[in-house]
Amino acid sequence: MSLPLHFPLVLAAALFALGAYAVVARRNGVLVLMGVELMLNAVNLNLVSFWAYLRDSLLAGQVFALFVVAVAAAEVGVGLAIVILLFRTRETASFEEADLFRW
Amino acid sequence: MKVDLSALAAPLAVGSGGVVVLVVDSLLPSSVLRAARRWVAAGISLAAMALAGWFVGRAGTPGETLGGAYVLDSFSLYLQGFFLVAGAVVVLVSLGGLGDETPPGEFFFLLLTSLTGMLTVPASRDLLLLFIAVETASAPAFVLAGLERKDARSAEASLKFFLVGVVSAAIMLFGMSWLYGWAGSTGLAEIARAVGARPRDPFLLAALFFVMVGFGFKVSAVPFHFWAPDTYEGAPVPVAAFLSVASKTAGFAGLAVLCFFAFQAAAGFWAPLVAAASVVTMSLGNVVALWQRNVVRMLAYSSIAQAGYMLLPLALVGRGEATDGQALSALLLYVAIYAAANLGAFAVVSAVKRQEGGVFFSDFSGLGRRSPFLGVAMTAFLVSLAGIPPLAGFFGKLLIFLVAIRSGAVWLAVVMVLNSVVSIFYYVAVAKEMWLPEPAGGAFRLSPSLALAVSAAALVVMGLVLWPDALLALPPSAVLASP
Amino acid sequence: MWIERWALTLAVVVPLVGAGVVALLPREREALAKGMGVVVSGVALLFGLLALTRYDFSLGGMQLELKLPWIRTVGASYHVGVDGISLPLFVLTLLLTFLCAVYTLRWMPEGGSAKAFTALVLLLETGMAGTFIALDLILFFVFWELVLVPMYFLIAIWGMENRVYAAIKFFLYTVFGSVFMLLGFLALYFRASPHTFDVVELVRMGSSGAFPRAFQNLVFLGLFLGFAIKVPMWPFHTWLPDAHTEAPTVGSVLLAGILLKMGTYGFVRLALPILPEASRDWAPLIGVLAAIAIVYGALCCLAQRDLKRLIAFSSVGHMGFVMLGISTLSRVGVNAAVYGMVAHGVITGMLFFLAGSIKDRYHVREIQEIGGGMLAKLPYLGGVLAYAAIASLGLPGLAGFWGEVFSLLAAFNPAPGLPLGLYRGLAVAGAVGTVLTAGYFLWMLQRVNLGSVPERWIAKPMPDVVLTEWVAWAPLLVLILALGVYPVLVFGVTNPAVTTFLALGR
Amino acid sequence: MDFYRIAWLIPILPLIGSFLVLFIGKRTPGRGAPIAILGVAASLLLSLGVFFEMIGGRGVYEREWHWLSIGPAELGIGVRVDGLASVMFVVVTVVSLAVHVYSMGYMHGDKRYTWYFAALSLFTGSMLNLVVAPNLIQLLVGWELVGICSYLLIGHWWEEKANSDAAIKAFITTKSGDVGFVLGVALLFGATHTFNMREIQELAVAGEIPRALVTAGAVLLFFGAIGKSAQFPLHVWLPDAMAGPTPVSALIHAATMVTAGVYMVARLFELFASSGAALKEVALVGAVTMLIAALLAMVQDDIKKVLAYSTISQLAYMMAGVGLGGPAAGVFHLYTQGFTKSLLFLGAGSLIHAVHSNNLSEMGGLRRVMPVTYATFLVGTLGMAGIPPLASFWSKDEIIGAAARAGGGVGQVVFVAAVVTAFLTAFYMGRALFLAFEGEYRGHGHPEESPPVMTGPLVVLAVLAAVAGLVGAPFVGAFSRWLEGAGAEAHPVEPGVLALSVGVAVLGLLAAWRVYGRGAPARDPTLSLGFLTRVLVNKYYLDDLYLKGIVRPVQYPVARAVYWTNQRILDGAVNGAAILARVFSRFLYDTVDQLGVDGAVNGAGRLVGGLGRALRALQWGRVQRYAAAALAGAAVLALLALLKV
Amino acid sequence: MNPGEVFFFLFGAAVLVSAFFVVTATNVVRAALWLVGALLGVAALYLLLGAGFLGWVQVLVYVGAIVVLILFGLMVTRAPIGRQRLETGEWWLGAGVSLVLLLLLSFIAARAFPGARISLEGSALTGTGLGIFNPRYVLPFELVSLLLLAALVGAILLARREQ
Repeated sequence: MSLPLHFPLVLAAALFALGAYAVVARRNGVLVLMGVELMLNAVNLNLVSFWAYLRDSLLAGQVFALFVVAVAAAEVGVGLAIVILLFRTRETASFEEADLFRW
Repeated sequence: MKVDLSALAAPLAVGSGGVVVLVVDSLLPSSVLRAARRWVAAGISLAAMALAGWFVGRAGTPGETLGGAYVLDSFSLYLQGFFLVAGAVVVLVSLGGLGDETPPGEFFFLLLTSLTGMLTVPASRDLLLLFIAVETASAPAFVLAGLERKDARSAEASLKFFLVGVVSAAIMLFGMSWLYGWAGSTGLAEIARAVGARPRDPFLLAALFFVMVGFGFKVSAVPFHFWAPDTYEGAPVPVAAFLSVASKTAGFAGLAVLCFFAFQAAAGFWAPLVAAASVVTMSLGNVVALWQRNVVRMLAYSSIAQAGYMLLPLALVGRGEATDGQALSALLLYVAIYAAANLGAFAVVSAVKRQEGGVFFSDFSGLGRRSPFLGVAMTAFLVSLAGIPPLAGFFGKLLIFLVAIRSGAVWLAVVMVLNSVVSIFYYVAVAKEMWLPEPAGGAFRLSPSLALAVSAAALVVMGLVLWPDALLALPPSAVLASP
Repeated sequence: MWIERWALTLAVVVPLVGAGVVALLPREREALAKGMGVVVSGVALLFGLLALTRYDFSLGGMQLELKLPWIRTVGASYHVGVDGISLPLFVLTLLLTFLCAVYTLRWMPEGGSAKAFTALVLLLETGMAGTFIALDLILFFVFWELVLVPMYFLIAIWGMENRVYAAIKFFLYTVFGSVFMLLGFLALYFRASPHTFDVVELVRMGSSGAFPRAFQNLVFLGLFLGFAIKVPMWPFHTWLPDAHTEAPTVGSVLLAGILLKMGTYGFVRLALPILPEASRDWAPLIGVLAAIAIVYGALCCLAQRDLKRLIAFSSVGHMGFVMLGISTLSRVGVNAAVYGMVAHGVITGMLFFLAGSIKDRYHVREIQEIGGGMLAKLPYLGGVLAYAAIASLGLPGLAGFWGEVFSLLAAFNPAPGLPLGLYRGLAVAGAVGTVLTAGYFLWMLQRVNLGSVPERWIAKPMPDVVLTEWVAWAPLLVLILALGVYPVLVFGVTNPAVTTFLALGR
Repeated sequence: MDFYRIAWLIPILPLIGSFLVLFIGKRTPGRGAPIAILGVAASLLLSLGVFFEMIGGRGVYEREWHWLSIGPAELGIGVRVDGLASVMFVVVTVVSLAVHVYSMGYMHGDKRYTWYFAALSLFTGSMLNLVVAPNLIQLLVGWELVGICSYLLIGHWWEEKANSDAAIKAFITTKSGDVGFVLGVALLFGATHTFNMREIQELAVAGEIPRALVTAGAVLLFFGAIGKSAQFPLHVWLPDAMAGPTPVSALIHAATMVTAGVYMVARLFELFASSGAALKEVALVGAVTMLIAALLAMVQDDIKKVLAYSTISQLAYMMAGVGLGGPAAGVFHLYTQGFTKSLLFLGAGSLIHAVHSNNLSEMGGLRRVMPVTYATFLVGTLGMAGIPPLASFWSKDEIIGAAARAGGGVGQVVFVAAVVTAFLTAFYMGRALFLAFEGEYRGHGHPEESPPVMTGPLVVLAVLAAVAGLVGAPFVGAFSRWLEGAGAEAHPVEPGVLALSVGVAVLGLLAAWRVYGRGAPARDPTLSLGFLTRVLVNKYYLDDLYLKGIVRPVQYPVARAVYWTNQRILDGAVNGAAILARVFSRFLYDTVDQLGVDGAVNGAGRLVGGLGRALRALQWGRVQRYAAAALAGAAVLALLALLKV
Repeated sequence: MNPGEVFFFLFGAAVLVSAFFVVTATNVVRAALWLVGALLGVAALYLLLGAGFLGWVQVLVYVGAIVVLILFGLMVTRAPIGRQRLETGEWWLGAGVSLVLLLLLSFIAARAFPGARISLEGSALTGTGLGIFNPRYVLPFELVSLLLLAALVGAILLARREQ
């Protein structure tokens, strides 16, 4: 049982692109964060696929992915806090309205 | 495999120091005044840094641990020393420049955490460690930028920093994942070998470029710079100082490790891009800085332009072993000289903000006459940033010119020279504002810690001409030890 | 002996330290600043004179040299020394600054604190004096640029109505030039083998043909832009009238007296000996620009209504004579040029002092408003003005004559290989310039000094030349006469050096 | 006593006197005048000593001390004493002493009495330096110094703008001539590498210098002489220079400074001679100048102007004399004129002092009131007219004779001009004499004879003007021996020429007597010549030409235009570049930095607060665009990677 | 087409579809639920690829913690629930960029490892948990714990109300 290496890689690329779209195109801060999560998942999918392909003794791909999950958790935490802070000061969670700096 | 804790002592000391600050601060009874808490937290922070400094000072080179993932060579020790000094100055600036509503325990904890990440960056020789170090340096900084809680713009500053940061991090991670797959390892030494074996592959190149994007964000290179002006402007001034100096340097430390070490074999592919980024970054920063009326924002664009200058040596990689070494030296020296001037400038801005409540040109009106000390120092910082002799900035630029010309990239040197001329306009504009109009307010009250920070920076900026070797001779030309 | 090694350095460092000390004076002790300025610049002058006593006037080469490692990374060293070309300018710098310090004892310009003013003047002194003794390109550049910032502030803070514009123009213009100069320096550094910034080494290489001609020409372009703007040569002179006019008296004196010479000195010290072939190629162009400057400057002077501006424009013409002398690449010409620099420093310095003192009394700058009769109202001031103006128009027996006449002589007989016909034409233009020069100075004297005192001034009490002014001016007045009567004072020093140096340049 | 050896003191003493007067004069008895007089007197004694030694047959003495080395140029300072110099010493010091003494009276009570004497002595010293100079540079120094002294003294009463105008005009005009002089020096130096005049002439005579260069050098130097000696077309300054005090006119603008040009040509005679063309030019310029100046003298009302034009005319005589007859002829006239013309000027000064006016129309009938002045003035007038045996007769005759002998085209032109001028000279001098002293007094007040301090010098000069010419009379012939060496032969008396010259002189005087003998006629015939008078009164419109054609245009439109160019074009280019740079950076900022942004909205939006809301949709600063930019950057990088850059 | 590929297409399609709805859903809560689906699909892929430990971490941490956090955030910021405009003005920019990225990255990835295949034999719980105790990961571990603490403190600091 085997799988061509590039299958998951292309899937990851697609996931990454979808996440990127969400980051740019979604108004609501929380939805933007979801996009970021998708991008990070794409990364993890890459890492795991390569690990499965390489089977390196250090399990580097898996460990890396694990750390990415941890960091992603931290970032979501901070990100949500910022969204809440923004909401508190501006009464909106829309990133589009965060535009105090103009020049 | 044994872990050599003494090699890791510096980041561990600072990281633990941060936790201690947090704990001690929370243990203090709420009756203790904010000012006193601030002094306590800053004191512990400085002590932790001093301890780390002591470790850095006695570390032998080259040392390595974690299976070659963490290397102490003169490059990493120089930068660790740099981060500790810069951090200490930021602590001093924060002591004098932070608003009273900022919780000191949390603030200094976050600062030290970020610093811990930075201390790790130059020593990292492994993608994973590099990534974690960069994130550890960044994430607390996202929070720090938002700490001016009464100001809606602070939240926005934080948001912009955060979002561009995570997107860049995602791009970088994507690149790292590919790189791992390509080289079969996250170790930079293995990656260097893999790059050398087959540099001409789109997959590899895309991976390299993506990894560099993450650092391009940290150094605020175009087109990853957009966050910088908004964030600097909205963040508390000491945080802006921290970002513009320490965070940027961390980015350059990472880039240097990658460019001079891991990706060196493919320099023929990425160096032109770095050159282009360098030119565009410095030009854009300078031109846009011309139009700023807010000193912090002006300094932000200025620091973008300065990043362009600092990218230049990286664009010279791969033109010969000798010039590689000189390029790295030039970069490291420029970073230090730039840091002195920029930290000093932000310290002055911080003092002005405390006194005037704003940082527009009008707030600097007549500063030179109200406080000759701040006026002279700020003038020196700006003139140094402009690169006019005899101040330190000139020597930094000179070194970059020299190595650029030596590497045959005369056009880059010329572009940089022209940019330096353009930059004079806006630096002088601030100087003009400080000295020419009649002062609008009374004398300045200056906190001792700010005075100390300004004095230290001024000493470096003004004194370097007398003994340039003190700094210029410090990093040997071949600093990156190959594992 | 330590004096031989350190006198020059001390003369440069003392003002620097002095500037620091003055700047750190507490606010309540600010009154001390002016006095300290006099003392510090006096001490620097003493060291300069001490160097003079140890100088062997019969030799042409570098003397009183000191070479210490400075920036090892790039091989730049702290290398200073003087020869007959730099010595007169060096001493003149120290003297003129000292006199300026004395002058400010009474006439401190308004606009800022005396403390800052004094500190800036001392800082300026370090830059100016250092430029003349630096024998390392980087060191030279550092001193060269050190002058900028203090002068910028002197103009921008203590200047007249339009000071900010003038200061910025001065600053940017000069920076623009010096950037190209720096590029030239770097090119030299890289072309030299082994790489070096040392002027003496580079001169040796340059004179032995180490640099190919095309390269020389390119580098010359860089140096030319830097120096020509500083001189300033036509058509790069437009910063000068504004800067001079708007600067406070002392600023104008130092600007005209010393700063401009940095440019011409650069040509003589660096461009000519290091780039001999390029000098030959460029000389005709420089000569033409110089001749244009002479006539053009004089014509502009005729059009001036403002006394200070007139004197400022006169510098364009006079520096034209200096550049004309340099462009001949002959020993007579270069000697005349150095002489011209010193003479112009003394005379125009004096004229700017006078312009300042007149302004301080009349509070107007327009010649029309002064309206004449100053010789009757203030006989001594008028007399000194006439004396300086007549010296400036090149009367023999006073300092202005020798540089001018030998410049023309050299232009008529340039170095072999230069286009003779062209140079003779330039000499004619220069000679016509002397007539125009006489014209505008005499016209100025007529309108300021002569005639009867206008109504508005008759009743107004004005002090004639006061003691401080006499003290500050006497050395200059004596020098104007002494140099005119006994030009050996300068030529005796310059000739051995020029002889050595143009021999090197061959 | 070896006077030649101490001849260097001759210029020094008056200079010392000058400085002493300047610095301590005010505090000494006599307000400085005695010091000045002492200096000049001492100089005179030395000059006489030198003179008699020269007569005693001593040859040339030249001594040059090394002074300056400038590259290949060696410059000396020293003295050259020979016949020419000795004669000049005597003329200069005698006239100067006379003027100094006379001035004590004439300038009595002047505001700047002390300063006046200082300048006078300075002038004397400078002139003597010019005379004594062995090399061109030293000569040039003296040359320029006398010029500035002339400027200072013409403008002595500078409260009047006319006086300072005249002073400037004099200086600038002579300075224009000096352009040629300086270039001539440069040219000769280039050709010979020496400044020493003897060496230069030796080289020229020996043919070491190309003939063309000799001619060019000589002609260039002669430009200087044209200016200094007020020859056509640069003569215009001299009449105006009469604005100065009369003694100054006598000393500087009659006897000494203006003769410097003649002296210079004589001094460099061999140089001029080795280029025949140059010498001819000298003679022709002389011929033209003598005639046109004499014509001008006829229409003047101001007695000093009459004398001024007369001076120009006589200087031209000297030039013609040097040009055709050699240095002796010209310098002989210089020598006799020195006494005669200064006598006349001082006499005129005496008249002016008495009637407080320069105008002949305000004089008349003064013969009875001022007998001494009249007598001495008469001597001068007759001398000028050329009545034997007065001094000027001999010298004038010598020149007319030389012209006759020279023959050729140039000789004939000069001969005719000289004879006509002789007639005119007699006429206008007679006119001046009669208008001043005959007829009825037409002025104001009651004129009186001048004090002895003024008449004394007049008498002394009158005696000299009468007898000094004998040394050059054909039957004595001493003068040419002094100047040209023992071998010089005296020219024989030519009766025809003698008769002609005396004849025209008498004729001229008689004509003057016919018209003006009984005082001023109702209609002055010289002023009734219609067009000719108009031309003469307007000085051939030369002043207008210079003023309107050169000076004013340069002073105003040209200078303004150049300055305008400076401000608008050159400076404008600089400012324009700055503006352009600003515009460009603005453009960059608006378009490039806001890349991917809907529109160019910037600080303007902030400034125009009201517009802010409307422009909100266009505001940049949105975080997601930043992220988009980063992602787009990554996309571009991926593309580049695919293309392998 | 072997079973591994079949499973891959199954899970992969699930992930893609879910992700597509995550970024296009017109209702925020629904978007969050689609996110859960996508993350679960990824976890399934991890299991397929033999990274079992990671798969379970994905389920626990992501689905359990992060999504809850996100839902919590939605509630706190009172995100309007219902149909509304959720796209920014520059959605076309995002679409363009992501489309370009998709094409480029997949093209590059597809051509990079010709013939390389992942062996899915022995897919089981392999010891990632042990791997993490490799001394090599000591410092990253320390750092990430510090990072999490900092994120915690920072989040509290930012999100709490002014006292």
